Amino acid sequence: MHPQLSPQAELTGVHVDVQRTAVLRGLDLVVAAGEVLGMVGANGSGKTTLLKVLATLVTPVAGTVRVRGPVVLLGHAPALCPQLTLRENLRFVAGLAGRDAAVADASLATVGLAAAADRRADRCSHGMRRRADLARVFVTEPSLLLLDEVQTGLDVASAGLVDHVLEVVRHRGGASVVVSHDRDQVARLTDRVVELVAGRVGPAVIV
Amino acid sequence: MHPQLSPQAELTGVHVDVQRTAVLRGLDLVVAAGEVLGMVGANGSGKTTLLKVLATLVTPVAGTVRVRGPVVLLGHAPALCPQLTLRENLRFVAGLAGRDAAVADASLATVGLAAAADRRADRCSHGMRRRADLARVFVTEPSLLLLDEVQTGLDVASAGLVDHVLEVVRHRGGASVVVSHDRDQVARLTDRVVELVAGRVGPAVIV
Amino acid sequence: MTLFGRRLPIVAAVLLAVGLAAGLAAPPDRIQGNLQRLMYVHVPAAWLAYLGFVITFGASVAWWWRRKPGHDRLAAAAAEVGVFFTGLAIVLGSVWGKPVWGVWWTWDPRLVTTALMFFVYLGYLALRRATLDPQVRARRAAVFGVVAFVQVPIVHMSVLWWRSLHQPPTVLRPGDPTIDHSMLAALLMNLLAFTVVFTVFLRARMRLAAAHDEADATPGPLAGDAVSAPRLEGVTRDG
Amino acid sequence: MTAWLQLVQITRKDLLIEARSGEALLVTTPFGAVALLFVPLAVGTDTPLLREIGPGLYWVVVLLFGLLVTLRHSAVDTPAQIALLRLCGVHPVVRLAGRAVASALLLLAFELLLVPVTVALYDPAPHGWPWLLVVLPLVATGLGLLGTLAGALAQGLDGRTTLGPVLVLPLAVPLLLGATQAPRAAALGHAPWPWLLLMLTVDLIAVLALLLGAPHLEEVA
Amino acid sequence: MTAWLQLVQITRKDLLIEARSGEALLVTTPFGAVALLFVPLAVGTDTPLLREIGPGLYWVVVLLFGLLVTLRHSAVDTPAQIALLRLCGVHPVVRLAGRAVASALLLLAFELLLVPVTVALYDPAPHGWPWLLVVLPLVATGLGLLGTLAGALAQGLDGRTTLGPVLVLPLAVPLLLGATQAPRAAALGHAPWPWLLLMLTVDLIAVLALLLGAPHLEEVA
Ligand code: HEM
Ligand SMILES: Nc1ncnc2c1ncn2[C@@H]1O[C@H](COP(=O)(O)OP(=O)(O)OP(=O)(O)O)[C@@H](O)[C@H]1O
Ligand SMILES: Nc1ncnc2c1ncn2[C@@H]1O[C@H](COP(=O)(O)OP(=O)(O)OP(=O)(O)O)[C@@H](O)[C@H]1O
Ligand SMILES: [Mg+2]
Ligand SMILES: [Mg+2]
Repeated sequence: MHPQLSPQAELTGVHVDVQRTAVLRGLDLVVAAGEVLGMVGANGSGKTTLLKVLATLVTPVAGTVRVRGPVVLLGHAPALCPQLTLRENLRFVAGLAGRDAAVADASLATVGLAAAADRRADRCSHGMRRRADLARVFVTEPSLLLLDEVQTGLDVASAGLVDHVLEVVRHRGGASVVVSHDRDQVARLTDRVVELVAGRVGPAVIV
Repeated sequence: MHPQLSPQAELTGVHVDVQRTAVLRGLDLVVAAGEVLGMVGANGSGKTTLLKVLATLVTPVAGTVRVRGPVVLLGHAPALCPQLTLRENLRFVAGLAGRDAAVADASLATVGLAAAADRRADRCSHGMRRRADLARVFVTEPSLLLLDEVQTGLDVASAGLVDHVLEVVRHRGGASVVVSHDRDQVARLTDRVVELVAGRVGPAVIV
Repeated sequence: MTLFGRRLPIVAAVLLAVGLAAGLAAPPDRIQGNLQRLMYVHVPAAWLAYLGFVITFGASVAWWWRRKPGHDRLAAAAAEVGVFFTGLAIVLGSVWGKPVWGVWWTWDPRLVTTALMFFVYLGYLALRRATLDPQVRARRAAVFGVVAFVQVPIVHMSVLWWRSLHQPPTVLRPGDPTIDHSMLAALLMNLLAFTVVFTVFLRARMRLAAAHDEADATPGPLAGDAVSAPRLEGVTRDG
Repeated sequence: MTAWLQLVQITRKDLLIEARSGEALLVTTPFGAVALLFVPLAVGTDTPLLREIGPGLYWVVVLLFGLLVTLRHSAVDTPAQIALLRLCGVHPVVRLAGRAVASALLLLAFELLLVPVTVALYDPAPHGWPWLLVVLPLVATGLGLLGTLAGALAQGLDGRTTLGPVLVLPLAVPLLLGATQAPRAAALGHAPWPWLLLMLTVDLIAVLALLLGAPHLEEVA
Repeated sequence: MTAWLQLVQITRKDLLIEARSGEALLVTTPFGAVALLFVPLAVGTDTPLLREIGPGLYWVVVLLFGLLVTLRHSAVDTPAQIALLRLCGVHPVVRLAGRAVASALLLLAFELLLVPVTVALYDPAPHGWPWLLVVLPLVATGLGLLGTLAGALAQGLDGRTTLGPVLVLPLAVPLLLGATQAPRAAALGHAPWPWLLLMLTVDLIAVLALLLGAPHLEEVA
């Protein structure tokens, strides 16, 4: 099969338990290459858990998971080391990915934090931490990007950042999954929106 | 002066430093009794810090602060004890406020978490924790309510919760301050919107 | 099927009675006299503790290899029974030590290493108890079940590595056992009886664990179903 | 009146968390027991020597691990939780006092659990043991208070100095001296009052430090 | 090759955090020093007795507080950070090995800082001290590895800081025995090789456990 045509991620009959509680039940999902998929669902319906399954961080108790990486997951809580500065945090990520320190600095400039790069992460405001987390996308260049309500906390000036990030991934042929409770925004950002209901993916949603 | 007419909170010439960094500079603000004040501002402009000043959690280096309580602050991070269940968390708050355990249970039912009341807070989803935090408003009955981007994480069904909470406070003659980056929503929820620029409150914003 | 099974407990009881009778019938020790009869319970208890931990080790390795939940259950049950028999060996040893050595406890390497082995496997059980998720629990327990096993040869060899007070190997050693043959027969009889008791305990624990797992496997309610729409009432909402 | 009820609430919450995590008793106690088991392995297994140093080692273990009990993870409030308490009208003194009471209770349980371990392992001379009934609570109270103070210092001064907890340790020295000397004095037929008085003084100083210091340590920023 | 670079990155990050928070060296070291100071206060200041038990107590303190160094707060990754490492293609073995190297280095510093304290307080007999040059790194390595393993085993559990030590402390006993007996044997004119071999064996077993166990311990849920 041509690589462009094989799906970026494919879940079949996935059952997931978290700490012995049933969260996902017989979930099927295909994320096509190059697509931006929106995902909505009630609180506690398992959206975050589903993203973790897509990132192969959680192993289902049943079902199959096939994902083509590299994957970047931006979760509810930014993955920053509080004692390190923003620059140190991103240089660490760059180092792990085998990339240059300059890439890390450039990514901070892209998200508008060049002047705050030497501030410790625990001395940054909520939105600044969110932005620094988003900067990881420019450092690791994922082909599957998973965003868990990352547009929250971004101010008006940086709201376009999410569009930009999605564009960057799409430009390189990668796919993205965007979880959000803001249905209008999801509809605007994505090609297709699905809803998570009763532990499985429901029919496509028309907003 | 008639109590209804004296402002709920009044800040004059407030200068605030956080860890020796200047955050607020000569800020003046009056929150009138019964009013719902919206507040917007760029990331890192000091909105969260300002709410802490209003809650008298942060002492300014200069300027005067006058606030009539009781105050409830719902911040970026819910104030839940992770090892305790949601019910235990709210009963603890009720106990401190000298109120009945039944009030705590009722508040959880109001936010739609009656069935999840015996789940530990660290086993709840992001939005569930947000809701449980909001339930505190029904337990402590504040006359000044400070909301720091609390509508983020709430699903479509519970989006009305913030309106409701503001209504409850207003109904008892209290005032509220709502911080958010979603200008449309702020405009809808509040009587008046101000913007925080350069460490002080700018002119009223028309959205 | 009952927890203990029907026939095996009866067999165990009969064997225990025969074993004790054999222990009482065997000749008294030349030096220790009748006190020495404690050997017939102390030694099998210690050996079965070893057996328990050997099974835990083997089942943990098997779990790494095959990932069958049954292996995890076996490892857990064997560790529990092993801890029980370790405790028994320590208590019986102390009871024996008081008249023979004059103290309940001494700083003999075998005693200390046995106590540490007890702690290690208590830690194993604590780790299992603290972990809720069955998959995570099985993984971590399997890793620790293998690591912890280092302690068993240390206990066994301790008497050889450090010359000490405690009896050196008299039976479990290369060559002819340095023990009177009628004593040996009584010891073996008791060993058999204790082994059957061990099996009864192990099987009961396994069945209990399997029943628990089955109860967990029955589909519970979805976690998400606990969340409902807010009930916004009580305040008049007149925009 | 309200303050008392709040104090009870806070203590109860701390004990509930402990019951759920078992951090102090289920886990620190075996750690302490293993520490007692380790010393003879390291210093040699000469029985008279051990009998002599047994009670002293017991107190050293109680002091050091006791401080760990009071500084346990679950006894650290997040800024959000401190803010909640303050806005619920809980005075900083009440917050820290509630914590100190919970810690003291846990410490007393910790001490009692380690007594049989020490007796079994070291077989110390049993003279003067009834005085333990007074000494144990005095040490538990003092350590509970000092540990709470240390934790508050570490949190309040975060980023500025990490030496907060270490500054409190020297205050525990008189407790250690009193605890070891009081039963010894009683065994020798002397009155142990001066030692008990010393410990009581430390406890009172700790109470005073909490009362005066707490309002200054509260910092939420 | 990439794995080595990643390991270096992780170790460097851990040491950077330590340099910033000073948790291991600025806080735990004084705690250990105070522990050494407490013992003479508790067991009496009989000089020959102290001289005898000095080296043993040094090693007990190194072991107990050393485990706390390896389990320091700042060495706990949040689930988000573990996820980040995993998605950056860092193998669990590399992650834990990086941490173990950082811990071993910190432990070596910790040991070295406590040596002068012990000498000053206990004035131990100086025989066989050159062997310390071998013994100190062996203990630091073993403890660093065992502590890392403990941290991984107890990751995310309620009582993690205290459950960890209980799991691995008994396994560290051969290290304690080797550390105390090797210089003693050398002082008596025996060859200390068997003891060094014992410690080396523990270190190798710990390495093996980490290599084999790490892939099974990774869990982010
Ligand atoms: C608390 C005290 C004691 C403990 C923890 C203890 C522990 C053990 C253990 C673990 C074994 C199994 C050794 C092996 O085969 O590897 C054992 C065996 C044995 N113990 Fe004890 N023991 C204690 C007291 C005593 C006393 C007081 C005596 C008799 C004076 C005694 C006599 C024996 C004998 C004869 C064996 C069988 C040795 C062999 O044939 O290998 N033990 N004990
Ligand atoms: N550690 C845990 N232990 C037990 N249950 C958990 C745990 N984490 C999550 N859950 C449960 O799993 C369900 C799904 O959680 P998840 O975080 O995936 O929801 P979500 O769809 O992301 O919700 P939200 O919109 O609130 O973020 C919830 O009902 C939650 O209670
Ligand atoms: N603990 C701290 N130490 C030093 N500086 C801090 C600390 N906390 C916040 N700051 C700084 O204070 C400024 C204001 O932060 P604040 O959290 O009030 O911003 P905000 O307006 O709420 O931003 P956001 O929209 O991102 O939530 C930021 O520039 C931040 O870097
Ligand atoms: Mg979520
Ligand atoms: Mg903010």
